[in-house]
Amino acid sequence: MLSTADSIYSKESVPQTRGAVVLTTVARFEIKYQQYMDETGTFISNDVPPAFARDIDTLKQLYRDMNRVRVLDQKAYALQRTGKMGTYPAATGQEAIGVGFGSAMTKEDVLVPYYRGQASMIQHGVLMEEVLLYWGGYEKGCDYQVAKEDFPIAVPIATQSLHATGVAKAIQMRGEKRCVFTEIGEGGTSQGDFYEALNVAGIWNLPVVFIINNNQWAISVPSELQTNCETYAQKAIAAGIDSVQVDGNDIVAVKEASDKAAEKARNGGGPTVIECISLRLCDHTTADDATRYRPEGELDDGWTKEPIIRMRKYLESKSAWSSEDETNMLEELAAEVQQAVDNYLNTPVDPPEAMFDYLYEELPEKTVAQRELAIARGAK
Amino acid sequence: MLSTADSIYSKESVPQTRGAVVLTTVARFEIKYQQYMDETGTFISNDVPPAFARDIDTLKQLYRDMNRVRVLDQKAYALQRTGKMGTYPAATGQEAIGVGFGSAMTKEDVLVPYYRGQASMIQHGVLMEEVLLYWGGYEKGCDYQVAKEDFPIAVPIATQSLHATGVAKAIQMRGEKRCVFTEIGEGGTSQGDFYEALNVAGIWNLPVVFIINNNQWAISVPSELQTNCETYAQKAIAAGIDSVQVDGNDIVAVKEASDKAAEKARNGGGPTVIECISLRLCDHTTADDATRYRPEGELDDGWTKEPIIRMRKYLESKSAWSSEDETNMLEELAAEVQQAVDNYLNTPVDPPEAMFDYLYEELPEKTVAQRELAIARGAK
Amino acid sequence: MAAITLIEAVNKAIAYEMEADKEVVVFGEDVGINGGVFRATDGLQEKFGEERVIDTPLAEAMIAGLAIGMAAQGMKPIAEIQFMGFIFPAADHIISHCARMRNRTRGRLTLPMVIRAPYGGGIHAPENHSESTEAIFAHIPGLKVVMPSNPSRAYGLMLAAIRDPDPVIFLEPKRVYRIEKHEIEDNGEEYPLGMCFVDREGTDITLVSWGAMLHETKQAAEKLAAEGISAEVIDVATVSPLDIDTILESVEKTGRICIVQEAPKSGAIGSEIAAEIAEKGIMNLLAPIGRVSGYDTVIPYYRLEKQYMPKIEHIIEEVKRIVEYR
Amino acid sequence: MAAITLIEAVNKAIAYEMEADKEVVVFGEDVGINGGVFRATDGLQEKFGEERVIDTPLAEAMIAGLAIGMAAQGMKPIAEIQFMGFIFPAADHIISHCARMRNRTRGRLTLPMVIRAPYGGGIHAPENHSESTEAIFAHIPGLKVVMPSNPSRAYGLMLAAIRDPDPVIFLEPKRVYRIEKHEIEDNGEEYPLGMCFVDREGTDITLVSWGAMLHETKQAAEKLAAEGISAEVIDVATVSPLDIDTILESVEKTGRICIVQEAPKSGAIGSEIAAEIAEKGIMNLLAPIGRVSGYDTVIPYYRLEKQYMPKIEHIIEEVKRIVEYR
Ligand SMILES: Cc1ncc(C[n+]2csc(CCOP(=O)(O)OP(=O)(O)O)c2C)c(N)n1
Ligand SMILES: Cc1ncc(C[n+]2csc(CCOP(=O)(O)OP(=O)(O)O)c2C)c(N)n1
Ligand SMILES: [Mg+2]
Ligand SMILES: [Mg+2]
Repeated sequence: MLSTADSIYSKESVPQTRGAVVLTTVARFEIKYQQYMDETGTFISNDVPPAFARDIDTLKQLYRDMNRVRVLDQKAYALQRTGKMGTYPAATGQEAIGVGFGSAMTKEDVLVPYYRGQASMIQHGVLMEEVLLYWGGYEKGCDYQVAKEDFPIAVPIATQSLHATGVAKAIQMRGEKRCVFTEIGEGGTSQGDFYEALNVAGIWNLPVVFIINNNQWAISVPSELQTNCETYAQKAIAAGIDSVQVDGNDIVAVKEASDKAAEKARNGGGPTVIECISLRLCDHTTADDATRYRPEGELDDGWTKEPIIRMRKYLESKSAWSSEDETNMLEELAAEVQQAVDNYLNTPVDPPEAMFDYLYEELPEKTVAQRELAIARGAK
Repeated sequence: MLSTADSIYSKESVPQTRGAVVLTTVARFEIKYQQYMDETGTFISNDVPPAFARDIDTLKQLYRDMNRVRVLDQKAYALQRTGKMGTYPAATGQEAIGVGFGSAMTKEDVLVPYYRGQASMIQHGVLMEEVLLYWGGYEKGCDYQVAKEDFPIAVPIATQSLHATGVAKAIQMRGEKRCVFTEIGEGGTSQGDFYEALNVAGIWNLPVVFIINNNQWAISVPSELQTNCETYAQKAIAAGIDSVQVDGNDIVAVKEASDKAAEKARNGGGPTVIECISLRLCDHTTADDATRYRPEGELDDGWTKEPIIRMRKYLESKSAWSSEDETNMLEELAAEVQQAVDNYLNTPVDPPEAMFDYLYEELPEKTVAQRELAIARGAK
Repeated sequence: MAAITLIEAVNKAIAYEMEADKEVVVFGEDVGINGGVFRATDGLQEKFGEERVIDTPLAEAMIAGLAIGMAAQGMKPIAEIQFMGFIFPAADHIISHCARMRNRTRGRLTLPMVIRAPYGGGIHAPENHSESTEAIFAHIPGLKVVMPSNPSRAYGLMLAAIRDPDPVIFLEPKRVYRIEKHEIEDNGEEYPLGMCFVDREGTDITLVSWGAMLHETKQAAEKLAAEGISAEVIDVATVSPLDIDTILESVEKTGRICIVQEAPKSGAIGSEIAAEIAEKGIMNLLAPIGRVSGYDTVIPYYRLEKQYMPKIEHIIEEVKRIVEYR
Repeated sequence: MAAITLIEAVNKAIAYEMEADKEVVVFGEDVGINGGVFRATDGLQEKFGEERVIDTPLAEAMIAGLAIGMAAQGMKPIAEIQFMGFIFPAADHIISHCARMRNRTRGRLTLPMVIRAPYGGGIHAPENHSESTEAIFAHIPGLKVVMPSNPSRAYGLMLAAIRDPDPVIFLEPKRVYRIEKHEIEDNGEEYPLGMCFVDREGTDITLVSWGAMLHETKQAAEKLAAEGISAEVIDVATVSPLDIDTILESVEKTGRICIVQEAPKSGAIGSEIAAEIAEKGIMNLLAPIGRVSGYDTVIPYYRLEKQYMPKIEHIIEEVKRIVEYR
């Protein structure tokens, strides 16, 4: 079991004297950092990597999955720039986080994503065209065909953390052996909702894993202005729950920590917070211009640490990946994404009455006339 | 400087191996517990107590101040039972907390109290009759004649924590050498507002002291159902700020921790959280019946640990207090409180227009007619 | 068949449905062993266990957020907010999520949940314990806002609220929690949501109210009858979505209307009712639309509370003004 | 004298008052180096320093709570909520504290603060970025809710809001942030709060609107004029407290009224205006009161947004119906 916020509570601790103040230590905590593969694509210790990381096909699959998200993001950006897409938040540089924890989830687990969550969403069965539809202005983008229980994106920041605890409570009450994953940005951890969610997850021992995508920016606000904490993982201490900080650009670390946390949660071991340190290598969204606030050099440095290239280096170092493989994969992914884009672009706009038809199970009498008015107006 | 949530952040820590997982410790914390005088009225260590505690007159004054609150609470209860008072929350058993931190405040410091805050409020200059007026249904109970800058009670739980950070920010911006104290119940710490306040206090290094009155109950909900934390003090770790846990029934510990935290705050050292462990020896309020939920024996045990008797024992052990002193003091306090009660009972009820006269600086045109209507109706 | 109060009716309806439907769970602050500060959930934990009647940590956003997550999983949470004045930390969840989940997922995820809260003044409570802010939630499409006025309706409407496939904000008139008793057969029969109740037929004027204020309104109608003024009394019961048709029909008959509400006057439910009549029924009006209302000010602390609350004589006075209007 | 947009006017007014009054501080998410996501605070941090133009952590309750604390100390905070859809976490502070501090302390502590938020749809924004929920705050006594419609008014009303001794919720019509320019002298002259502006005189009907919808309303009035219908156009500007007298006077003259609003119809500002007329001006009405409004549904994602927003032709259609009413 992954247990990183060790705490020792002992009423009988020996009093310590510090100056004139009598102080007994009653609780101790530490936050640990987890990384396997460094930015050169090398496993950093002589330690045995987790089992999945010893299977080269698994790593190849993860590599492909990360690339898929990046290709999708690029495509969505291009669509937005040509007026065919709404505001879109890319996850460039953070693909290891969503793909990593998404691949730790079973079909039965429930995902309660945040808005920059396309990596985990796709990994857990949300269709790429659904992601495009959502940001492209179609409610039906949230009517997931495969990921039937997953929540739609929560735009109001941090609210999803609480919804995740509710889903986890239902799972717990029903005695099911599954768990909930929910993601949040490091900026989002400043919201009270995040903390309230951690607290209830802790006291009720809920089967939920909180992933913090620490991409070091909340739009223009850097992490250094967000909190005085050295780590975001330590926020879990406030709720008495386990946490760990991982290299969010190392998909092996993200997946390993997530696997363990999920297993723990499914088996009644309660919640875990996993802080994944990464960097947002793109603008906040298509509506943002990060050159207004990003310090010089940050991007250059960031690109040397990002998750995709390091995995490629590793695969190449094992002679498991060639430039032909790369070309083929990118072609295949481009085709996959293009298919999703085509489906998206071919989706007809809903008729005006669609504004009303899912508001309640049954539309109130009073609103029926409005619906008809909308249809009449729309027909003009 | 009081610094109890020590943290060590070191990028170069040596990796530790735990099973197959590579983990580096990146942050360490501990929570300390502070107590000077135990329940028998004995200083528990050979350590020198804080300077103020070596002055018997100071201790006598604190003893008197605690007694004043208890007498007031009893009187308010009696008034309520005879229909002369609204719902009232006594602070029985927790007098050392409010009196302790209240006596650490200067006149210039600002108090942002919680609803069970009469001990600190009175200590900081709010008149007893103002406390009675407030709970007795008079807005003018918040128009403090002496404590001009102090906030009125915040009934919506935990909101006061954020107001305190705002006051602290103003103080900081103006470069003033004063600080803010704000109190909250242990139940209140589950609210997001509490955490948001800690977080901004931490990142902005605000001159504010957060006092947690851990009286172990939130109405009928025991602390064990409130949070999974071993200590409430550790909630400060989530915000990267200092904290300490003290015996909330030991006024020496409460005042010493508060003195240090206040001094630190006034001198630019930033915020502190002080958890004071006590026990609510009364019902939640006059509207509550704690026998519905309180486990047997708890009260008996609690009364052996409460703050007033232990200070009396200490004073008696030093031959500084006689039963005559006790009788005299109680008589004097009864007279003081009775004076406040008389002032309260003699306060005329406001005329109807008082509902309108402080809503805005200038009452909107539209509402002027309503004001007149209220006067006319009231005159009937 | 026992005569029970409004709060007992709430309790009985919840118990009935918990018995009938294993997915129904109750949670909130102090709802367990304490049975709620007003005892609305009294005895439920004993009967259904700590797993289904749950004391939460003290956080309203969390209570609402939990309910959303559980409801999305098909459970039927009944979440208590201890007083309506404490619902605001949950406003974001109620407005941005509860009201929208069905719509945004095109019916994939629905939220069969109830948020209960005692509302209103008149019980000498402390600050922030007397709010009547139903208008805030009534303005939000996707919500239903129900305010029962008596024990039978509390029982029937609560059952309907729990069974409703969409989120219902259920506001209980705490001032009349124990003011009258109704003989209620505990048979699980619901009253329909979204429909007004005509409590008294009349011909001279229509009196419209809901929740606690129905009591003053009905008493005013009685006194008016003694003076020869025949008032029709309508209990709105569901303040959103509004059953305006019943009110319009009544006004068509009486030609005059007076709305009685406890909330501050501006932008309240009464405004919407008046606006609808001004739009659709104005040709039937023989006099201006009257509103007897709380004032546009903060409800005062308890010493002045009586001065704030609309009273029977205010209704009578306003009705006479309207009836005498030429 | 430069021609500037509405958002530039907001920026200029804030800058003017920051220059004039050292107690004025600006804070919120991304208001600093980024100048706000719409650039309302562009250049202010550079000009007034990081101490007075402050990026906060990401938490709206905190932003409102901070403002309350600072204002109680006599500072004049201008707090930004990035979009009106994100104001709800701050609802408790706005409703339970902002609106009440003066009243509950009998004037001892007052809150000269402004909460700014861009509101409304029509810019193809994502979910939760297009809300028009002014009615929620307009229902709360103790608040002032201001919604400017054009650059001059944004400038003058923002100055008044900052200087006002009481809390002001200042909702900016983001759809028209850059749609027109006014020549504005940056002289610190304010416009009064709590007063309607009559934008066009007319005799056949009164059109009442506020914020972004004024633009459609004015264009409708122009087109109607071409067809021989003379519409008086009133910009409410301060939706609470409402200057109903100006509207009543106009209706006295025209005998007909149509209210144009973007918010969902039920329980919106339009309802209150209609109710007031139905109470105090009904004898002057020659026709039912018309409301052209957003529908009682969640504002849709952007593909259907146009179908949701009231349009010029809807106003014209409704006006004709009212004018032709016999
Ligand atoms: C309640 C709320 N406030 C503000 C916003 C506007 N907003 C959208 S993203 C964002 C920054 C989020 O930063 P972070 O949580 O670090 O996530 P990231 O964007 O870096 O993935 C803000 C302020 C929002 N969506 N919801
Ligand atoms: C936002 C809000 N929710 C609920 C309440 C009702 N309430 C009043 S006191 C209380 C319990 C508070 O417990 P705690 O914070 O431990 O303080 P204590 O009463 O023990 O001093 C509750 C739930 C409230 N006042 N405000
Ligand atoms: Mg971020
Ligand atoms: Mg407590």
